[in-house]
Amino acid sequence: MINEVPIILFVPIVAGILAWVLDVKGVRELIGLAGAVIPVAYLIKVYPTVADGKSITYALTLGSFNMSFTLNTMTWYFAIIGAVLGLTMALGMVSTAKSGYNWLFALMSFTAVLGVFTAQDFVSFFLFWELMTFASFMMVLKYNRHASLKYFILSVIGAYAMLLGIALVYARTGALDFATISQVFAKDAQLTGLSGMGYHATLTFSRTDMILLFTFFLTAFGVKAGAFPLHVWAPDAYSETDQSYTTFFSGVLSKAGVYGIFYVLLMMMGAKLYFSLGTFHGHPLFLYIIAWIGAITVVVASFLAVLQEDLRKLLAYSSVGQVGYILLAIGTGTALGFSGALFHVLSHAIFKGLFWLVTAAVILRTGKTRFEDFGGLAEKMPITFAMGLVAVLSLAGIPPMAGFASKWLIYEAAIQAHMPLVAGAIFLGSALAFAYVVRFLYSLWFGQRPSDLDDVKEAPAPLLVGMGILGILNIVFGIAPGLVVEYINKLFRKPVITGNYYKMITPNGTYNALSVTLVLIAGIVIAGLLYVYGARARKVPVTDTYQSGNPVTEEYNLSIRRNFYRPLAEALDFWLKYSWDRFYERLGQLSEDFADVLRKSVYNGNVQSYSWYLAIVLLILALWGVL
Amino acid sequence: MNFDVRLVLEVIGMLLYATFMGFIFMGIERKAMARIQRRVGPPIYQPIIDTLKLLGKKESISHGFIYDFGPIFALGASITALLFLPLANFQLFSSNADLIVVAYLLEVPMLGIMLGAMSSGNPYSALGVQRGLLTMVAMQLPYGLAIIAIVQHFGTFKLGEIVALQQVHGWSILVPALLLAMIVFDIVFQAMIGLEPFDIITAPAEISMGPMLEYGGKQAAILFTQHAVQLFAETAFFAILFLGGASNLLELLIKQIAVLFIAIFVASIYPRFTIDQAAKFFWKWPTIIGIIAVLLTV
Amino acid sequence: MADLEVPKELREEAKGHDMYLHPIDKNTYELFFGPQHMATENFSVILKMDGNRIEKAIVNPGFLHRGFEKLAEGRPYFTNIALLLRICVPESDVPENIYSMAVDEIVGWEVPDRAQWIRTTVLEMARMSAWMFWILGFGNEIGLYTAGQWAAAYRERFMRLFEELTGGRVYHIYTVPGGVRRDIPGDKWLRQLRDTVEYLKGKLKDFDEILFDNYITIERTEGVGVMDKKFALRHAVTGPNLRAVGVPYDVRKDDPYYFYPELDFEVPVLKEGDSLARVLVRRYEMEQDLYILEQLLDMGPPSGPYMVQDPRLKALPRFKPPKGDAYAHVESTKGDFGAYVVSDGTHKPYRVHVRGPSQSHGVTVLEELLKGARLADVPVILKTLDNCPPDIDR
Amino acid sequence: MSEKKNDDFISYELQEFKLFEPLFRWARKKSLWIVAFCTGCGGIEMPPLATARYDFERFGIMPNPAPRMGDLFLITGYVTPKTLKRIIITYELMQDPKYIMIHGSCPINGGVYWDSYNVVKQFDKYLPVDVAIAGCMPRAEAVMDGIMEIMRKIEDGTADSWKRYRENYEYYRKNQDELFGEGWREKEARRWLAWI
Amino acid sequence: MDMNEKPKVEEKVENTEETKPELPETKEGRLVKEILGEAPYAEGNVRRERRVEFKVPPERIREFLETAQKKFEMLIQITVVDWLKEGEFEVIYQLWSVSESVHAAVRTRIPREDPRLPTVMDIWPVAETYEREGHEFFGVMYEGNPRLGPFILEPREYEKHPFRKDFNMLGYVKGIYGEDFDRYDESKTNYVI
Repeated sequence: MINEVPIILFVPIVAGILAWVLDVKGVRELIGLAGAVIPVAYLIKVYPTVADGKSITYALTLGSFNMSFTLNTMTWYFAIIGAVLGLTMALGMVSTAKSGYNWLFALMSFTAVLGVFTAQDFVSFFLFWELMTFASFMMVLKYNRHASLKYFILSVIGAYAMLLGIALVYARTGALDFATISQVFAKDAQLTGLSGMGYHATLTFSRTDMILLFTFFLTAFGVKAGAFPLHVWAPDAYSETDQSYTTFFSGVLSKAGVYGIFYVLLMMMGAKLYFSLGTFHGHPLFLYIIAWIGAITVVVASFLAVLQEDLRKLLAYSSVGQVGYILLAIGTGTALGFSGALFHVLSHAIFKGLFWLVTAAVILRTGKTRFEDFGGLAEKMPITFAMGLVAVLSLAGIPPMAGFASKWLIYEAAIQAHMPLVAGAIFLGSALAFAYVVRFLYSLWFGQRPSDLDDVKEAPAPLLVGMGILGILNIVFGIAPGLVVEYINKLFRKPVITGNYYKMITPNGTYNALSVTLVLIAGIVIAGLLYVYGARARKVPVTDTYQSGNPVTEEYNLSIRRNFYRPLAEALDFWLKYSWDRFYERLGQLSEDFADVLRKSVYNGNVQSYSWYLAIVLLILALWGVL
Repeated sequence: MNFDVRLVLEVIGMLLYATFMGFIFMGIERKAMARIQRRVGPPIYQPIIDTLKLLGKKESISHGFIYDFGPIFALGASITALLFLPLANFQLFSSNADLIVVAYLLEVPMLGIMLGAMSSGNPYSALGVQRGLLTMVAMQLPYGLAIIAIVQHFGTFKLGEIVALQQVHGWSILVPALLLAMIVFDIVFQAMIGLEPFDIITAPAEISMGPMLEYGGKQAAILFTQHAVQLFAETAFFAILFLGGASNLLELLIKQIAVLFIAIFVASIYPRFTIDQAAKFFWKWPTIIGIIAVLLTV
Repeated sequence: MADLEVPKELREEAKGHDMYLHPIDKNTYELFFGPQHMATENFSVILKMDGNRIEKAIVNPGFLHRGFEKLAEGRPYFTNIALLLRICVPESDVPENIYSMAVDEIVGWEVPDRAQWIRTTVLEMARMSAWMFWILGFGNEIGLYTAGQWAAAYRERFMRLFEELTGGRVYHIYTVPGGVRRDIPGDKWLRQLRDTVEYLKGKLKDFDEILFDNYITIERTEGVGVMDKKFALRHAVTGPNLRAVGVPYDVRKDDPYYFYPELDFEVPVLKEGDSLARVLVRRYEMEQDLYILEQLLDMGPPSGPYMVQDPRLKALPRFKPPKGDAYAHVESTKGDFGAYVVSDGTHKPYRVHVRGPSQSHGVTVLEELLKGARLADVPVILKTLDNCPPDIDR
Repeated sequence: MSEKKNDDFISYELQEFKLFEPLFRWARKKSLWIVAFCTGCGGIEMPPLATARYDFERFGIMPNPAPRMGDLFLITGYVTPKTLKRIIITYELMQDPKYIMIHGSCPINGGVYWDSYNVVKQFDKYLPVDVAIAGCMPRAEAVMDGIMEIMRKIEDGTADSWKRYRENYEYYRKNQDELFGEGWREKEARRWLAWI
Repeated sequence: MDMNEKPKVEEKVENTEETKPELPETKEGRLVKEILGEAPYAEGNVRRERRVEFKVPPERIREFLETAQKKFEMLIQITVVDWLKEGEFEVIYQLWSVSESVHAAVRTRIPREDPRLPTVMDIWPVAETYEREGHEFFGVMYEGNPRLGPFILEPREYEKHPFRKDFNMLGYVKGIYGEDFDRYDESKTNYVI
């Protein structure tokens, strides 16, 4: 019964435990790296099988629960993204992780995420989901207690919501494995559809049930994905941890929420939700809600990202915003939208992963995180800068980068689905993305360099390798988006987007990445010829600059280090008065006693109490099932 | 993509034509402004002389690699945007990319200029960058809404098809909803080509040319060329979306110049906004009109 | 002097305020605004910026300092006219007049009516051309080049009239102690002046449409650089800037000179004290100035000599006024422009002290108003204060 | 800062355009961008020159705030030492070929201010000059004439102040340092640190 | 010749003192009377319509200006006159009353060596500029003004305090800019500029 699946699943956690136990510098890095490479290797090995539409299943019996894990076309896609990001995370951690603790929990969350992606029943799904939360929580806890608490509370809310949802499903169907539940929902959906035509039947799930289920699961997955207004944990948690780990945390863990929405809400109960909740202006209502949540997430998070003063916070808000794009694409409810969402899952993972690796390298080398402390690093860390530039181009959606290909699909999907205002949100979001990546570029890499950064060195080799992998992927999937699109077509078992490796053709639009690349290169060559013809450039120092004719020295501050986008903040001052973060904090203060109790008993960050909590939850679940 | 001699010739011809006409447009802009200001104004080919002079500077400075790369990238991106437009009877590469791609490509040069300006390390340039990006943020919402209205009305993203449909059913602006979209787009257009009231990016009296400040010599020549190409591409984009495209270059030229003159007239009677006022302005009326336009075309 | 070129006491003072100890404050950055800048014309403001807001502004004048007051002490009384008028370049008749008035008072000359009429007319013409120049500057700085170009073209009409009257375009060297240097060229000149006034009256409406009623002009200036009445008085704000905070102080009314007591005109007053109020006060004053010129032309130049009849004027270079001192001031477009002249009985003045309105507008007031303003407001505040750098530097 | 920079600037080898040099020379003549720095009272004659009555834009002349793009530096009137420092800094930001025209009698020999302690008497001791217009103040027509003279000199290649500045840099540098003292750039720059 | 100036002014002042009750019954006269009532240490008279003047001892100048500020809202200038022969600086605070439309010159005299005066910045903030200027050109120390130092001038000229009568301008100019100009003729009195 041992096939590739358990190896892929459990090698990371085993490696993590080994690294933790043998906490020796050098050894733990090797073990950790091995633990991250093996899943990738095995996932690549099973690609032919999966690509043929076959699936590889592995079942495990734990007490009275049967847990099964499957690698099929769908799950492999998410798993490989997770694994590649996990590999780059491991590469980054070779340089940044200082103890076995980091390796243990990082690799634990690696396993957990793979488990979530491959789980085929609610028990294993929930178990691995909680393992994932736990591991990432422990990673944050080590760095910042307040951030981890915020993350924890919202995760617990999500976990409860999911538990209630699962319980409801179990109570109605008596099954916990996805296959059975899917069948029940499909049948129920048919009946609901028929009942609309006057045919009366007993439904397994009433309309109220479906509204409850939708709310529960949306909350559960929304928390993990960081959807508005449940995103408040994300900026703190993403920034207050090992930045190499954030590569994985923001690149993949947030995708677990997306995966949940995609798998549970859409593939499992989508039809039923559609029939039960009805439509709004021709759009399925539940998708319409998701789309708007996505759109609001994009706009709010991007605006906040623009106004951040901390490098990690900026990227964290940006991650939240990019997940908003994915939700929005799912919300369009068309095959094109789903393709866009799936593609964006990939491209966001690779460009945001790259961003976080660059950040990890910068923070490792400078020890600073706020924008005002940086400047002029491009000369000191040229390769890191080049990789950062690739990430910037990709995130800003400059053709021909992976980020553009996926965004383009989302644009097309949103406009074709006749959701004009939602599409307007993407336009706004993309301009905001431009704005915040420029902030990242300007403050870190350009301008005047503070004197304490004069002896900064280039990033260490493992980090550079990790960046290299993601950078190349960004460019490859950008120039040949067909590689991804072809695979996504297999998921839908029909060609949603036609074309070849370089060309994507949707029903109403085309995008030929290769021709854009070639023309762009040609244009740059033409411009370069002009440049070469002119006089040879003489390098001048940064103080040899226009200051209305006045002489300046290095003692003057020539860079805008703080409040770069202050005019925007002023234009938005009315809206910035309201903050969900502060709202939650105030809510917390209102229920001070309650919070005290929670803090004392549950949320003290103690491993034992957390396990106790898990055990109790499982017990309740089991009892409910028995009842 | 097979090697196609005719296509290559068309591309080279179009590039030369667009650059030349772009310079002439800049000249028209200066000349018309001068006439409105009751002056004689420079000869219409003056921008070409200016660019030649800048290219002929015997000295050149650099603040680093990106400082040089920024303008080059901007010009390259402008050329790319141009070649993906269906210009009159020349389709060029336009079958390879659609409206969204072109709309994006038209913004890429901005990033190039900003890259270069940022790396010069001058605070005035940095303020220019700040203003440029915020103008873009501000104008993007109405701009997007205008484009969405177009797409929803015609049901296609392909510029070629949009032009063809307009040839059959009449210009876009004959449709009331698209007329609203055109008004929105025209306001945005003012910001796209950097004229008052949205010449906030260069604002000579405030930040002394902003991003262009540290550039001189050949880099400035490249930036001027980029502006010419960009001006041509943007006016053509306007004509394609709202004025029914064109069947030959002369028709296109007439439409482009019409678009340009509207921009010049608006520019010569309005002062400059500050950046936060511009943001508030864009998010008020143009956005409201844009939303009405898209809702009318759903 | 030590490296930092600030006196020792000040260095101590600065240390007390932690000024030297932290040369780079990472939260702010420095912008040198001027002198090589479109908006400042030979004047420099050093701005400490936070984002796009100004945290602190330091005025750095002195690019135009020539030591006029010292130079005047070395030149005879009449020669000084050719020197002092260079203090206020756009409105060079004002220094001529204040100096001449002060010397007139010391000597005790009663300036003939005709000369007084001419002086009044010249001052009003200078005001009008300075207004046109101000529109040019203001238009250029808020980006409305059209209005500025038109205004500069209208100014040329006055330049031509000045040229015919005095022989100079910018520097007229026309008003001298005791009268004026030459008579009016003839009735043709008066007719031309009347035509110009009529022409400009019609053109003011154009400016209303394009500049003063423009939505964006109002948006740019409203609520920018607000002063209140108390602040303005304590900072010796004068001229249109003071009238924009609600104080109806106009030298032409409150300390009348020349023909002004006989003329009927209003002093426009607004209460808001922001840049918009300052712009609008100037707009109303243009109208009043045209009205004054019209009245002067209706009145016609009184007959009589254009210069006092005094035997001492035969040997001009050796002309010696009696001992004494006098303060004279006139209303310029910038504000209250005054000169204090001390004579010790020799043929050179003992001390000439010129009070330029920009001395207060351009230093303390500007520094205060710039605090917390946006960078885009700097040109607007500079121009609505109508800061004239040579006033400060002299 | 200044020492190192100026060495660079002297050792830098200027580009020679062999084939297109006549074209560029024509372009230089037809497109003179003025650095927007009105240094004295002559600045008041700039607006009339730029506007309807004289309109120098007919000849491609245009004020430009960015010194890096400028070609022509108009010294419009007397120069005080404080201004001269800024003029030198701005002039060194400009890129070759660049031209200087002095305007009015004051920069030539001090003019009215011949005995003033704060006015530079001979401008061409500190920076090279192409064309000088006498008069106080020169009429707009005279300025136009001066600019035409510069155009003529560009055409026949005698407008070579930028070459002279490179060749005689030691001389100019010596005079500048004599007037302002050694290391004046740093001193001037640091002066404001106390107040900022 | 200059010698005569000071006695003349004093004479005038004495005259006013003698004719103190004879202050004209105009608004100027009433104004002067009112202020002198509050500040008896000062001497005041009316020069002509809308021109009044006061003479105040330097140690009480601040006190007097505080009193005067109630009537004279604006400080329009601080003039310093260097009376070299007497070895004194005459500092003239020129005030303007917006409500009454009267100009007042408040005169005080301080020694040329170690000239010190209290600042009036807190009464009229604009005095900061005037005092900086007076300090720069004449070397008067206004105690309490934090910004005295090179303001308009460059430090080299600032140290010389060039408006003082004993500053040899021609010699200074020759020293800095060379002597090769024939116009440097100190004996010349007939200039055509």
